[in-house]
Amino acid sequence: MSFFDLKGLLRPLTGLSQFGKNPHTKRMDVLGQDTADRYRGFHYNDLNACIGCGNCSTICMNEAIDMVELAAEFNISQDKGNSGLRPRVDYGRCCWCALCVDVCPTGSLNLTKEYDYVSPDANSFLWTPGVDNPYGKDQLSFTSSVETSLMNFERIPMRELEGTERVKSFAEVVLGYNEEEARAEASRCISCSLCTEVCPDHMHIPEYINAIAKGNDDDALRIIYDNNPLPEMCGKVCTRRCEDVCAIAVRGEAVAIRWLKRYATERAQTSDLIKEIVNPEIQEANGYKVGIIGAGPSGLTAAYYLALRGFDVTVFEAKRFGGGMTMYGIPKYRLPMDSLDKQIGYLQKIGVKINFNTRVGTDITFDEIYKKHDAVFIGIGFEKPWKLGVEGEDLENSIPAVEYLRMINNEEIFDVGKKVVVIGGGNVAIDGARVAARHNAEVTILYRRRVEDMPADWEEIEGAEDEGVHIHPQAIPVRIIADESGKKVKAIEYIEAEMVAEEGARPRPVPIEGSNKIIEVDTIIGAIGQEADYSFISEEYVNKIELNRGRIVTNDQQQTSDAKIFAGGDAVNRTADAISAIADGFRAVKGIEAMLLKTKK
Amino acid sequence: MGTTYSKEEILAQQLQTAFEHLITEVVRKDTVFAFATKEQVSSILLYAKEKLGYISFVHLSCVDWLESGEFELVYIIWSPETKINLFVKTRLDRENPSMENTDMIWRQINTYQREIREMFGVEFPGFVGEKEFILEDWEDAPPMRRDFDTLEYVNDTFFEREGREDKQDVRERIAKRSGEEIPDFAKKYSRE
Amino acid sequence: MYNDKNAQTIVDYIQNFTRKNSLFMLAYGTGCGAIELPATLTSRYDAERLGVRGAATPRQADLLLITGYLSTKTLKRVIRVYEQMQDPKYVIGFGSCTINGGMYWDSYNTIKLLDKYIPVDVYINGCMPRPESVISGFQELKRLIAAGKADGAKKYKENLEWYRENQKKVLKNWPLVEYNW
Amino acid sequence: MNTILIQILGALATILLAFIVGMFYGGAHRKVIARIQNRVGPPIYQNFIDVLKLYSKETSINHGVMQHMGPVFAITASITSLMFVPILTDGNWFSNLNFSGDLVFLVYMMVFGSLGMALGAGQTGNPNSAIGVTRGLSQMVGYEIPFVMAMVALMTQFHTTSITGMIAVQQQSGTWLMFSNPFAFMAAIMAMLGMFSYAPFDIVTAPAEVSSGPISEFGGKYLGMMMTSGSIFAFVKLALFVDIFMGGASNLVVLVIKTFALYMIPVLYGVISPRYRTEQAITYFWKWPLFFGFIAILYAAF
Amino acid sequence: MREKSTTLYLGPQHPGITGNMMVKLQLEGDTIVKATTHVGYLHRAFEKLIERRNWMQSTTILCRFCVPEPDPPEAAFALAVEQIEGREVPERGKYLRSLVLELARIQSFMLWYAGQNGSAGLYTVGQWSVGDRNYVLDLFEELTGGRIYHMYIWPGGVRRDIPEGFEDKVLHTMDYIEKRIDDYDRMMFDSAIFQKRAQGVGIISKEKAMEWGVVGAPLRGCGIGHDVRKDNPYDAYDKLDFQMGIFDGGDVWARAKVRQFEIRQSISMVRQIIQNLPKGDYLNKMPNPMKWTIPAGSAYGKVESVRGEFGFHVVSDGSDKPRRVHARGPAYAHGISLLEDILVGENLADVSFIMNSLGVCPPEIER
Repeated sequence: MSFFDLKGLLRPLTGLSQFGKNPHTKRMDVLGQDTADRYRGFHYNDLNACIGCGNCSTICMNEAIDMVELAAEFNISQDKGNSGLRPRVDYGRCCWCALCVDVCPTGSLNLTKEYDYVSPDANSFLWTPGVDNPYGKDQLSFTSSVETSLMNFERIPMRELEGTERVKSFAEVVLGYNEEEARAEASRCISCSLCTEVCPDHMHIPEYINAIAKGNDDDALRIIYDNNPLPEMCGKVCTRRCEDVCAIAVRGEAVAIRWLKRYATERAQTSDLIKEIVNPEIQEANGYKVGIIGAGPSGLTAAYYLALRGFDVTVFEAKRFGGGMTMYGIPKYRLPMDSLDKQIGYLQKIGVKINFNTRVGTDITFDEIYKKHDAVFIGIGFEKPWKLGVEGEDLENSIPAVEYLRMINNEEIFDVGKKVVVIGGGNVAIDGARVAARHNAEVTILYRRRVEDMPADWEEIEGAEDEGVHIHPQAIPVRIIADESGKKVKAIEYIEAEMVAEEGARPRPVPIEGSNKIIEVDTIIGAIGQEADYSFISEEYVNKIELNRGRIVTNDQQQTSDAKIFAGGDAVNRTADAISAIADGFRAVKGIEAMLLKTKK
Repeated sequence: MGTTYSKEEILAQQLQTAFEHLITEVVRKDTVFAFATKEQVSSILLYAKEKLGYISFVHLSCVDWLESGEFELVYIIWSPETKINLFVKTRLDRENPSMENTDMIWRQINTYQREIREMFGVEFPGFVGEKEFILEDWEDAPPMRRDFDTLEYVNDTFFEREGREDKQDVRERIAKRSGEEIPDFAKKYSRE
Repeated sequence: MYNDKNAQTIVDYIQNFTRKNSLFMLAYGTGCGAIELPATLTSRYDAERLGVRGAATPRQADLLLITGYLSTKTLKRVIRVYEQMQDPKYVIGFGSCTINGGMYWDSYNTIKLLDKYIPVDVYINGCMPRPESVISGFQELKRLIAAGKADGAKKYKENLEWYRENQKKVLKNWPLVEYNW
Repeated sequence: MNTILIQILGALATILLAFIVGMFYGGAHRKVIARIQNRVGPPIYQNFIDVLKLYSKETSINHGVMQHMGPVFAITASITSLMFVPILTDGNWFSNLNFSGDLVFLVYMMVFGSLGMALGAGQTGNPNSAIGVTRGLSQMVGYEIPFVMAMVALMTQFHTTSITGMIAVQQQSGTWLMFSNPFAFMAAIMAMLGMFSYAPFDIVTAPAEVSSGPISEFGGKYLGMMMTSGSIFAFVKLALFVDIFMGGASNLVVLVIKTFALYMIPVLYGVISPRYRTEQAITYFWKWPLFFGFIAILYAAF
Repeated sequence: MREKSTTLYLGPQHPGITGNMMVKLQLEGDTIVKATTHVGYLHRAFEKLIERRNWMQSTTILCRFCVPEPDPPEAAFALAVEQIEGREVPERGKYLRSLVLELARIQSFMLWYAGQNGSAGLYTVGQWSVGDRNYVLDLFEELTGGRIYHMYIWPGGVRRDIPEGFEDKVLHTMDYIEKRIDDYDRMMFDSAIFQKRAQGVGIISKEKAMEWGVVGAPLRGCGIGHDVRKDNPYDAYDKLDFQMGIFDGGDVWARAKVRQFEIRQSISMVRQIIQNLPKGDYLNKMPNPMKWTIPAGSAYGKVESVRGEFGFHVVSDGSDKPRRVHARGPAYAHGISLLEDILVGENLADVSFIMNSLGVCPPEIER
């Protein structure tokens, strides 16, 4: 430093030049109006898009988000798959990290540009997004798209046999998750539990998935067996309505709940192992006897839980094997036989007595069962196929799908020939088609509506297409043409249809005049539905049991109009799937227990 | 010798030659662990500082392994030449934990020891430093110990604003609505 | 307005006018919200045009900003500082932490509800509040002062025992000086 | 009787004028700083609001008698000094006590306020105040010496100790004293930077070091009094400098222009300067200002 | 001056203190004979809280470790977690991280300009730099959605991709800032008074620097070249061209020169990043945050913050919550024992000045 530092004196003076410049200050009236497009301000929740899964509340490390019941004036959906709760944010806790936005599976919760709130009242900082700022929709700033979301919207792909490989045999198509895949898939679940309500059986889905995610597969199996004694069957063929309402499914692929259940159950290779892992608590015998007709899902469920509760249970099954429709109606490439055997074997080990090849009405009278037991559970299912209702239906090579599947599963031989037409769009139709494809047939499915209207699972439809099944939508069969002999099917005539939108209902197919076509076939498989056969019940009882359009009427504990008779399964509910049957069985257990233990003790 | 050793492996070997029974582990690039006994630590630090060029002290932290009843002290030192972070780890008994004072090797350790003494209750005999560091008038257990429950303390000491009592649990609500009974053993897997 | 019993006299009006337009805020960064104060006071936001300026010591200050969480150790100082300030005095609570604990809601060392320990006139939303929010906090305080409603200090005097009780719950072994002004 | 009344009124008017001008200058100071700092800044009348608010604050601290007396001393000293400074030349303004306007007395009077302040601050018991007072006194010793030297130079040069005398000298010669003895002006101006206690000489109240120094414990009315006193005193200093070096002012407009121009020197220098340490400040005063003071005396003497 | 020693409590409520801490000074006249630091006024028990939060939730609390520069803690934690988990960061993610870190450095330097000059009474530079800092914060707002707390760096990458047109805005702001820091420097470094204030004050010798664990600008101001970005390069720093500012002297002046040099380096780095920004992913997405577990292990992740090496010692026990997270901020070394040591013999007027030049940041000492 020199003695006299002129530069050091003068150069700072350049700073004075700022005097003449415009101030950088923003005018008061424009202050706060130019927030960035991504600013993390107040929350906005689209109340109708929100499903109330509560994920925002879970991720919030400050416990700032409460799930609250909003007044009816906001028209919050209370449907299944929607908890009816909506988040409310405590701005005395929030730190605007926006993790709640990034984990919102539906993308309904977002942040807005608005951030300015001052108040002398400390209690006024509770903010219900969407209610307090209905205008927030136009101010969205920090949002989360499928790409930026923290949720993993893509399912871990299930390994399957190749389509060309599959048709060669009845080997199981789906290979199942390995441990790593299962953990990864399980960790996609956000444990919101919306699925449990939709599940007819209310399985503890978030709990067992969480157990898998945490690596406790044994616990997972135990949780599963808490209200489902045939989980492996469910893990393979369940209609899984749970996945439809999965929170992740709103914007992505649902968590593979079914495959995870399958993973958890497949680990127990034998029925002994199941018993070892599940190790259920069996209560002391209470001396009551329950007879169960039909070893289908509902019957077995009732039998298992009754046995656990100390009842003496006997099951009467007409066929050679247990499992009912799951045994005979589902092709083996979906549900291998030994899998069912294993599960039924476990039930028998617990103490369920099953009398196979015992057809009620033939081998034993219903009356006898009714009198011998303190309660009777009817789980007979739908075995009698519906008629197609077209000319030529009764020809030799026209066969109902259930009958066809039963024969194949029973290892009976039925030659479908080269060309097969399947009529119907349900799972049974697809099963029929795919089984036929495995017999080297060229299969066409005729369905009245569009492909997207098919009640069958999309996975099944895709699987069928992979295997070379041709799906012909909007085709209504008109008549079946016999060959020269008049005994066998030669061709089928159908008419094409167009979809006519109808108010308040799904579109209806209307035939297009003159669009009739004829294709040559070797076999026609009809799969348009089934119904129950009550012929085994003697008349005195039939009159006691109230029926409604072919179904047994029960109360919410599966009790029929005859207090001693309970019923479940396809014969009762309209959903016609295994899990509903299991749910019926489970409910009936409670009903029977309540009836017997409460009334008589 | 045909094999070439990485710098991390060389360090591990050097340490093992110098100290018998010392377990070392090359964890990843630039990171080497040495699991030392309580008595070895100061000599390892001194050796690394004087002989191996680990002249920079980086970090001293304490980890509470409540389940095994131990505290783990982790000394991290760094060398400007090899650029390796050397973790010297040692375990102390959780009952009456005490550790040799090492602040003469690096004066900086002094501050860390003050913190660990206050937050974990680990004693460093012979170490000079004011007793109170971060806390003031603290009467409870050393707060960083895992068995000190901060939420419980908060509930006892502080207030919470009212007006949020109407919150509901999604899981409970769904279960109630559908009549589902969650078995007790499964509840631990429910969402918190 | 003049028929109103609570109407301000002209003296009150002038007093409140000067009070609201001249807020000396104490330079005490009690928490992380203090980082936005420099920004609030500098060129873009320029709170000085509202009459807000810094004061170095509590004696000179009218306005105490609690910029976020308060550790119990700081709370002791804050109480003392607050009691040293001269009437009329105002307190602004910054951000979530002062309202309901904020992100430190489960921390053993921070207080959760500021208004249990000292009276708070205005709360500003945010974590941390932006300078714009801070300014609108000032504006709100000004509005309250003009209306004669920013009477935290009076409340403190009247409910001193209640405040002391709450303070003592957190501040064990801490001699709280007598509040006699 | 009548004259006494007029004199009292005149004194009040002078005080009012000094107060208003000083306050507006304070406002202008803040405004100028704000503009240089790229801000809009507070309204120019902001200081009035501040002072009114401070007077309306309740005050309930008691550190002893001297604490109350400190600000009173300060304001008394300011007003007394004001009385001795001719505001306008040619009898255009009340003359107050400036007929006997003695430069030596005034120089003493100007120190008196600070001393009173120091006594008051000393009693508050705040170590910041004590340190601030020490610093203030050190700094005062620093700038008083060159200032006194400049004054001595002028007194020797023009053989008068009266301010009115000096104004008369300037009016007679037609040259301002800043030109007739530039060295004295330099020394005095540099000392004035210290008197105003703006950066780089704001060591007394340096917030980052001693909170706000002597006034740490002064709030409310005391602070209001300090501010009032400061404003009046600033006006006194400016008017004095204008009187001595710039030939006085014949009407209020000229007075405002001249004082404002002068005022901008410490203000603008303050905006761009960091603060000196105490000993650096004293070194500063004892270097160039002292040098100029010597030259000025030599220039005056020969 | 009296020879009797005075006790002066500098803080916690004191305009000169950086943040909220206290230095108890024994003074003889204006000279300090003993200094004792008292910290803990900002203790929020972060490390305890993180034990109660899962890995994802931890990332949002981390930025509160240090208020003036919230990004280095995020980055250090992310690095540590990535080391334990072995998670790769996509190239674009690395560049964006470096971009954020450098922008954070720039804004922090500008805050330092204010602190350093404000403590010396030159408020104008502080006003300018803090005012201009808003332009950098605007960039943050645009990129991350927050002005101060960004919560942008996540283990595995960054949270969001850059918005459209962001590059131009960055370059434009950098041009502006570069122009403005020349203005600051003319007022600050060229000022004779500032030079007098800064030179020879708060000297740290080389030996002391190693002993006390000095890092960052204070260490480079002692003539020792150590910078985590050079020594253990992380993110994209091995691909960027920059120099360390190394100055001798160890005093406030040398530290100021280091920072004066490095803010320009940072601006140049930001330009390089914008020019070389690779295409592709920005985040290697983690699993569902509620079920995200990290394998057992421990790591020390460190980054170079504006005040020096910022490190996180992270211990995982394989669960979804960290076992232990221990932060080592540069101020931890500078702000306590080093400060107590070098303040002895200094003038009271320089306490705040020295604290600012060391970058003492109480929130990261106490956490």
